[in-house]
Amino acid sequence: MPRKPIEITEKIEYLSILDENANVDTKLEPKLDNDTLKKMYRFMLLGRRTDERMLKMQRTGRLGTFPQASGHEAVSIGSVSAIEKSDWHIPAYRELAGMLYRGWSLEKIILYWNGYEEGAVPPKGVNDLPYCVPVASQLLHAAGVGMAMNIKGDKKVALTYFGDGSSSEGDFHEALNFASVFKAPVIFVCQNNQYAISVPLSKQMNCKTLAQRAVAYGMPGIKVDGNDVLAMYVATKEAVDRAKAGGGPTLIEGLTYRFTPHTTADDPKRYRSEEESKEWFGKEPLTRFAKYLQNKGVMTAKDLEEMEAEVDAEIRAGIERSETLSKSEELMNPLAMFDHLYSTETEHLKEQKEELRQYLEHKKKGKKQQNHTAHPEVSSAK
Amino acid sequence: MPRKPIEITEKIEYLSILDENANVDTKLEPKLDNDTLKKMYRFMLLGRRTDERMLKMQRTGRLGTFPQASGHEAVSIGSVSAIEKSDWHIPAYRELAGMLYRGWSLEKIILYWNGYEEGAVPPKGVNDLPYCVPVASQLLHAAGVGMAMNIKGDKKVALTYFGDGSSSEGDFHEALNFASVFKAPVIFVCQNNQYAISVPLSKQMNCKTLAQRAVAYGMPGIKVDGNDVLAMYVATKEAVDRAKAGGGPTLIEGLTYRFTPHTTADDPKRYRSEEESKEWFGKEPLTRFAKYLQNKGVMTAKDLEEMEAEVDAEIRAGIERSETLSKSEELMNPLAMFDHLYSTETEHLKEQKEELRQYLEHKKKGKKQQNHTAHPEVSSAK
Amino acid sequence: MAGTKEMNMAKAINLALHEALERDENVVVMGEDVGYDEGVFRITEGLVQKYGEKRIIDTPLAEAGIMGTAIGMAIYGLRPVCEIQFSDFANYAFNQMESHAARFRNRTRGQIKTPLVMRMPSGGGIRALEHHSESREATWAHVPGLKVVMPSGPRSARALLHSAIQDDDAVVFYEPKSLYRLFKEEVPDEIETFPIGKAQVVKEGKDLTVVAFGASFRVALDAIETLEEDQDVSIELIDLLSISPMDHATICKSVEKTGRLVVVHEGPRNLGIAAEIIARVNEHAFLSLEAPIKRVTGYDVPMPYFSKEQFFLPDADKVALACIETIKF
Amino acid sequence: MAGTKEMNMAKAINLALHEALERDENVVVMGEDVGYDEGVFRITEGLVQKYGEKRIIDTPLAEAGIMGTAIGMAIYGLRPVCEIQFSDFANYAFNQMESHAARFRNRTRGQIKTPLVMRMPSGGGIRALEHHSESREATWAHVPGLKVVMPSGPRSARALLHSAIQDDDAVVFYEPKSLYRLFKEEVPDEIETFPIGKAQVVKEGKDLTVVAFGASFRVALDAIETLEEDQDVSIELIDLLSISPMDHATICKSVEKTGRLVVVHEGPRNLGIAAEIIARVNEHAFLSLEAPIKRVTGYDVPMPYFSKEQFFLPDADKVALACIETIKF
Ligand SMILES: Cc1ncc(C[n+]2csc(CCOP(=O)(O)OP(=O)(O)O)c2C)c(N)n1
Ligand SMILES: Cc1ncc(C[n+]2csc(CCOP(=O)(O)OP(=O)(O)O)c2C)c(N)n1
Ligand SMILES: [Mg+2]
Ligand SMILES: [Mg+2]
Repeated sequence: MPRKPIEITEKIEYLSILDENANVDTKLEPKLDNDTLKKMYRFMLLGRRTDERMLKMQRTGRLGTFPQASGHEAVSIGSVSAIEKSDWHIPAYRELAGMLYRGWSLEKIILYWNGYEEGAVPPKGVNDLPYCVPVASQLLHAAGVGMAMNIKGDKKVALTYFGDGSSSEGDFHEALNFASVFKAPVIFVCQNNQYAISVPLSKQMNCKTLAQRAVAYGMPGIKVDGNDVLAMYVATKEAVDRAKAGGGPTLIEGLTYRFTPHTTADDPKRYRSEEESKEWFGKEPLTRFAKYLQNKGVMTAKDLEEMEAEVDAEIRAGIERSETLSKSEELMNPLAMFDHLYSTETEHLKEQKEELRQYLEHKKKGKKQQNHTAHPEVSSAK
Repeated sequence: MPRKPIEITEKIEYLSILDENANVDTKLEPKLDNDTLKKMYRFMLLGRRTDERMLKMQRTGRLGTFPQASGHEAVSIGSVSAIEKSDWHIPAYRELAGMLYRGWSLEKIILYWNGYEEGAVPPKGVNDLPYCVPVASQLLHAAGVGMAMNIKGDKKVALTYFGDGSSSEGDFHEALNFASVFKAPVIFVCQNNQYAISVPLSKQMNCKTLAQRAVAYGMPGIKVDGNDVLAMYVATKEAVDRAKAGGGPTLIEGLTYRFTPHTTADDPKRYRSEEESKEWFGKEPLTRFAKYLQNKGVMTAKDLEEMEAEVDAEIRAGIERSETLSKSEELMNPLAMFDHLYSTETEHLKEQKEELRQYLEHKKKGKKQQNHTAHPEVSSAK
Repeated sequence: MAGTKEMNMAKAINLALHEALERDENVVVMGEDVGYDEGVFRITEGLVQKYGEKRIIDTPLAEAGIMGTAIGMAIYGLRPVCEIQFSDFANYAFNQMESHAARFRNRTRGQIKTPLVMRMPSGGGIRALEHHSESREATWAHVPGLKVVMPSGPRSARALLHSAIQDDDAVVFYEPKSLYRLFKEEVPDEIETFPIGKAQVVKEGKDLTVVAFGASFRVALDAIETLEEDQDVSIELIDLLSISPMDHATICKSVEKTGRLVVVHEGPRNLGIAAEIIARVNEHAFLSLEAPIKRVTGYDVPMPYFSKEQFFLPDADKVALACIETIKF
Repeated sequence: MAGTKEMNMAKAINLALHEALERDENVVVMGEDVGYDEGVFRITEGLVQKYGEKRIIDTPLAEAGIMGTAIGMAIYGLRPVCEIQFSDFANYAFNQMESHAARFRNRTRGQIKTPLVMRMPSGGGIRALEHHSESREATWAHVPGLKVVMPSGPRSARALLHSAIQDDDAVVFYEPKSLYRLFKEEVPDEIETFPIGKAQVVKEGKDLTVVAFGASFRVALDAIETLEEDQDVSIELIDLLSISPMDHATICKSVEKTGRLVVVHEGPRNLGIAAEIIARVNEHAFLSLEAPIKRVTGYDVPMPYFSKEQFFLPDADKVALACIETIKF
């Protein structure tokens, strides 16, 4: 009948491999071939440059509000590069780089943030879900996908993402618990950028690390330098291997920083200090990875420059395609809002579609007559 | 940039003081005076006997379905006896003993389970909330009460309860997180009876202890022998003192067993083995506490017998009062269903109340005419 | 009927589950206590023994978790049939259903679908606790993208459940729990489906139309039988069955004939299903209406604790009175 | 007006919050980013600087947590005014609101009350993302025990918010976000309240009644002004303001005069607020009705992504057409 400490048997670790000065811990360094390394860098760069270009578009009224992703490339690419096409990728909304890596076209991304559902249609050939807006809700879908893999006996994993603030939602808890109870092959990756819009992590939770929340689910938790794409890769790969071997889910916390406002509508000066931002800019994920590639002889300065140009051209082409598409009849058709809700058309929606069709026709006629409202006369009827 | 374990600094402990054979760890034994000890036992006994009597009432149609509480007396009384009247007591639905201790009358309890809202009205003089049905939802109320105490600068605590299964709900997570972030003086007590209806804890969660979930909230967690009222008292008192000193919330897991079906509608043979139940009956909370009181000279066998008789009389009287009350005009009035929804009567509900009143009058007339339906003739109108 | 078996509604739902599990290996059943406990109402009897723990899943106690993981499973290709222990607790799953089950198909222009069923016992009449007796189907029916159905007996329960499981959209399947063991009915041996979105004219009449569903359908039936026995009236009775999409065409056609309508349901009146029925009749059959449409429904209060639940619920007398007043108007 | 100031709705709501915090030390403001960020729409501007972090509370990101703890705080004696960042995310808080905020008073026969406000920006028109533009007030209005209000401009916003904060019941306070900075209006210097449960006849007329609320009220106003300019019609316009309890008496009185009614709102049509208005007019003013009541509302689909939101929303032309059709019927 004593009083005694209970031993915590869950493994909670910290991992960093490539530091901000591009020093590498060679004992921990993953063995990746040059093509893979180049591909990883390329998509980090594509993500970054797309994000920057999108900001310019937004500022000139060519794009809606969107959550910027600059700074989140290592968390996204380090993890997504550790899964197969046939695995599942279930993002939140800061995985721009990872979505591009998975095959989401630039025009889809742009269409999405310009208010077209067509941008939410996953590309063929991969198992991806689109952006998810109600925070943490996607984690349950990932848990369910993982449970389904077990039921079907498929050796795959589901890789999913959430923000530090999102871990306060009940859905986070339920998702990690379901995944753990059913030993579902799910990797939960936290984009810990230390803020939920304006709310710092210290006001969001009262424990030292997000990773330690894994203790509550009997799963391994690992906190990773989220600006270190190699560490993110290693942590994810281990988790993937364990999951595929039946070892269940893992919680990965990637510590990083949002180099931008929360969205294009936000003003971070209200809640973050310039010094803090400056400090974190110094830990930027692309610079150190580029250095690493150069040090390792994978890419030369010239290669890097060429890649910039390539990426730039790719983005330009994507924007152009999105602008053409958004002017296409299909994408401009408002009547399509009734077409995809149910697997079969309902009488009720058919009526509403007809109502809108007639109204649009009436408007068109009105416009032709140069009379904006063009209402039929009522007085006679009175 | 190494790989290293993260140290878990939250204190997670196990505590037991009075074992099933009534051996006591005198180093850990709380210093409680005889009156307090007697009171604790008395309410454990009152809870147990009430539960048993209610079962008989239910079996003979004098009570609705209810969740039995036998076995949960030590968790409830051990904790509730560690708070003051001015503190808050926010139960789930197995805290029968604790509610009686706080001053809920027997007739209220019985009225509640007989389908009268009047049984949910907290007694005067204490700060109690009624039974809560949607599991885990009450934990957020406790967190809010605790936050309010801090805002008002009141040195009080909120003591709240939930089941092991209920810890799977998102509300559990959000409540512990809010309480922790705001350092709210809240004690979260888990009635861990190892089952959520039929679902064993091993299918509910995948970690060894519920107490370790405290790690996810940066708060102390303690697993307690929940059939040991002394250990429950000590764990709670410590948590109360810490909370009142500004140290924030605590998670207490009381390991116990439901000596009964889940509710009177349940059949535990479907999911629990007889051996398991038998084993746990041996760990029953009242027997060992009675022995302890005798060993300590607080009560004699005769005292115990007398207390049985007293409690029996009290229950009989309570049942009688409840049956009188339930026949009172006030409690029988169906029109009261409209009276307490809003702080001021709305026109809309006034109309509906009048509609029901007229209908009841029509029914009464119909009965007098020995004609049950007594509908006015319609044919003339056609 | 040739080739039928008599059974109660609990049994009929259980039968449909057995059949669906047998026919389609992608069907899984999940929820709190649906395994060895066989559900608190024993609706999942015999399932885990036959189909195993992989397909009959006792979940942790978390309704958002159940529906949220079911969405993931459905996206993966399964057809989860989820039990929410009481419809009252589905509140917790509202976000997953509204934000995702109702939207994935629309959001992805038809590419991703979420074929799942959220089964749940609902309504009063069994002397249950607070939060165990509400009928809030309107909450779900107001969500574009969900389908909501409610059977009124063994046969419609079994047929609608098959339809719901086979449907490619998310279906909320209300089970009026007071009917589980209230009466038996002939259920065909062959698997039968009822089209979601169609009401049934159960009985023709000419003086008045009554629309009801779920347990209220039985109440309406009783009322009408007594009324027609006692008095010289002829009442048409429609079993709504599908709450969303709603078959206003069938209702309006009937009202065009009778000119009068009474709607009966247990849920609260304010923004309840009857309101929408009235609005649609107003839109499509305004000129046929000879009297105001009467609503016999739950009141706009939470279901009172059970000592008074019978006063809250529609009963045959309330329905009969409303019918008479409407005919006499 | 003597003693007024001109301001937009964002400012008017901010003013009400300042005033309420000043008058009653039990008022606290809580929500995601309501502190130093001053709210994503800057509605809580200047509050934390003036009233401190104890009363202006940046909460963790959890809507059930916000409303659930607010219930506890209200029970303790505070008057929490909670911001849900977008009404769409209130889904997560549905259980706490339905099971507890709406019930504590009733459950304890009036002994425990939960005076709290759930403020939330709602509706379309600002080119926002998915889940940032819905108008689902009917979901909350269907819950017995909640009150639901929606202002249509600066003055009603400030007055209704004071009423809501002073009310002893839980009030869902919808803020049509497209109106935040759309126009300015005179707001009296003195604190003003509008009684919850009362609609306002904003403009008298004799040929037709139009009922609208929130952003749709502005749309209806536009439509009516143009119509009356262009044509010889006289339209009565009612600002509903209080969605639940609903002031059907005022509506019915108007319909008794005009014989015709059009209802305008952004939320989906099926089981939307207009359905209940139609049902009540049917019940209370059936014989006055000379034409079917028209609904100009959102369609029964999720709000389309913003490139097409304008087609989903009621606009002045849609309202004008409905008015004409109703008058001509
Ligand atoms: C359920 C829900 N509540 C609120 C929001 C509004 N919102 C969007 S992002 C955000 C902050 C998210 O913070 P975090 O999880 O840390 O992710 P980050 O944006 O920092 O990547 C909030 C409150 C939302 N999208 N979903
Ligand atoms: C939100 C919710 N879901 C489901 C139920 C039905 N229900 C009542 S008790 C119970 C099991 C609770 O288990 P646990 O939390 O371990 O508490 P215990 O009953 O064992 O004390 C369930 C599922 C409920 N009351 N609330
Ligand atoms: Mg963040
Ligand atoms: Mg339990």
